Amino acid sequence: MFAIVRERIDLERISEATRNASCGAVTAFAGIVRAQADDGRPVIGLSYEAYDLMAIRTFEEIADEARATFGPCEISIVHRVGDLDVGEIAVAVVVASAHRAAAFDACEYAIDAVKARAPIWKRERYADGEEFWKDNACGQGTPAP
Amino acid sequence: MFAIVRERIDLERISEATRNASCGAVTAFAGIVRAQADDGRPVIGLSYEAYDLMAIRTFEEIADEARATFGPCEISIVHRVGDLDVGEIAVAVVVASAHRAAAFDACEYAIDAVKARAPIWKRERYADGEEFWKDNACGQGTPAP
Amino acid sequence: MQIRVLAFARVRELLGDGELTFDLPEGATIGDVWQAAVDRNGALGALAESTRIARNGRIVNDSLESVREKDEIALLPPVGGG
Amino acid sequence: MQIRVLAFARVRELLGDGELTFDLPEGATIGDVWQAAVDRNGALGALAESTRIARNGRIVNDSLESVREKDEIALLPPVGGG
Repeated sequence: MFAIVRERIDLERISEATRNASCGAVTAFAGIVRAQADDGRPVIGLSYEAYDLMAIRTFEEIADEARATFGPCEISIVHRVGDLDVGEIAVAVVVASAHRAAAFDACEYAIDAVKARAPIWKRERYADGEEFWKDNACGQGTPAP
Repeated sequence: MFAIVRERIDLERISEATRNASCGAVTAFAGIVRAQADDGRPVIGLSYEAYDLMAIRTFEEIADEARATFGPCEISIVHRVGDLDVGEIAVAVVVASAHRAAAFDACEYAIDAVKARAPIWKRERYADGEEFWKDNACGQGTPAP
Repeated sequence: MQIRVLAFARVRELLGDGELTFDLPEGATIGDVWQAAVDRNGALGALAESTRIARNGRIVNDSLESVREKDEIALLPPVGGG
Repeated sequence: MQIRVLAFARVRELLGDGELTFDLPEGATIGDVWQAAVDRNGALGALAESTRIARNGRIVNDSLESVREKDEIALLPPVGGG
């Protein structure tokens, strides 16, 4: 399952949609909205937007890379967009595999790659009313002009 | 949350019970009943039993070790007992932490340790009606007599 | 020709809309699309180094690549998913 | 004295019950508990190397450690959680 969603993310539902009878191990990562920015500033929420079509294609590419590197597994990547409150899940990566070492490695690879290059943007909303775009990375490729 | 349960395990509920507003990263492992034994023999289900009091104490020790090694985090370990069908979750480990690298490491440490030494036993039930106790390890300590 | 341009995050804010149509001459390039965007708001110029451009959902690394009518061009500032 | 003994998995099957009471003399040791179990079913002898014994939920590594009335002794074959 590769999706950009506006609704609440449920890890159990994604896990059920990902695993099958040959999978003994499921690993999951969930990125949660924290109450503090990296510099300690109080955060009241995050707002995400995505380039849906390209984000989903990027999720599929990342899953292919993970399988090529760590072996066969089922992978789901779901990112939520819109306004999120503190404590809510912004992104979930679920990997189902026959054995657990590969499932952990593939899950960590996938979330690192999602953060580094999926076309998704995050605005931090602070308790004092200010808001800023918060970047992870410049994505893949070379500059525009 | 450290528990031995007889009911269905729900990853999302354990995740919600584990994380708090300072946790940006949740990692989870779920061990699932596979349709095949390691030797390929068709399995119809597993039956687990536990020494509850000692299993929960062992979960607490494992969580303490993970925190001592990988830094502060919230950890839940829940194992189900009784008769499980193929595809059901037998064990869940959920780690909530400020950042993700430690959450992955602590989760993998904890599930490895649970399998190696928690006083829990598993009986594989095969399609042909046979059943066998399936061991991971001799647990900690030295032989009995 | 009419080129559909999607803008996200701070690029969207600077252009005033997430979905625009640029009127460009036949043979226009990815670089021309960017220049047309900067012409709409010069403040975009400061984002040139950090912005990536995708054509039909794929990153373009060569600003001399030409665009065609019906292409969907996306202007992508630094990402922040997760 | 009466010692409460818990048995799990294949040890439970060999002893016929998961919860037993052994009548042992004062000063009996962990090793004596194991011997009393083997006396109930000699087939347990083959499991001596792989079985661990816990006293009140903690593994005992010294078979000469003594047990007391009200102790809960557990006989633990190789584990298989997860």
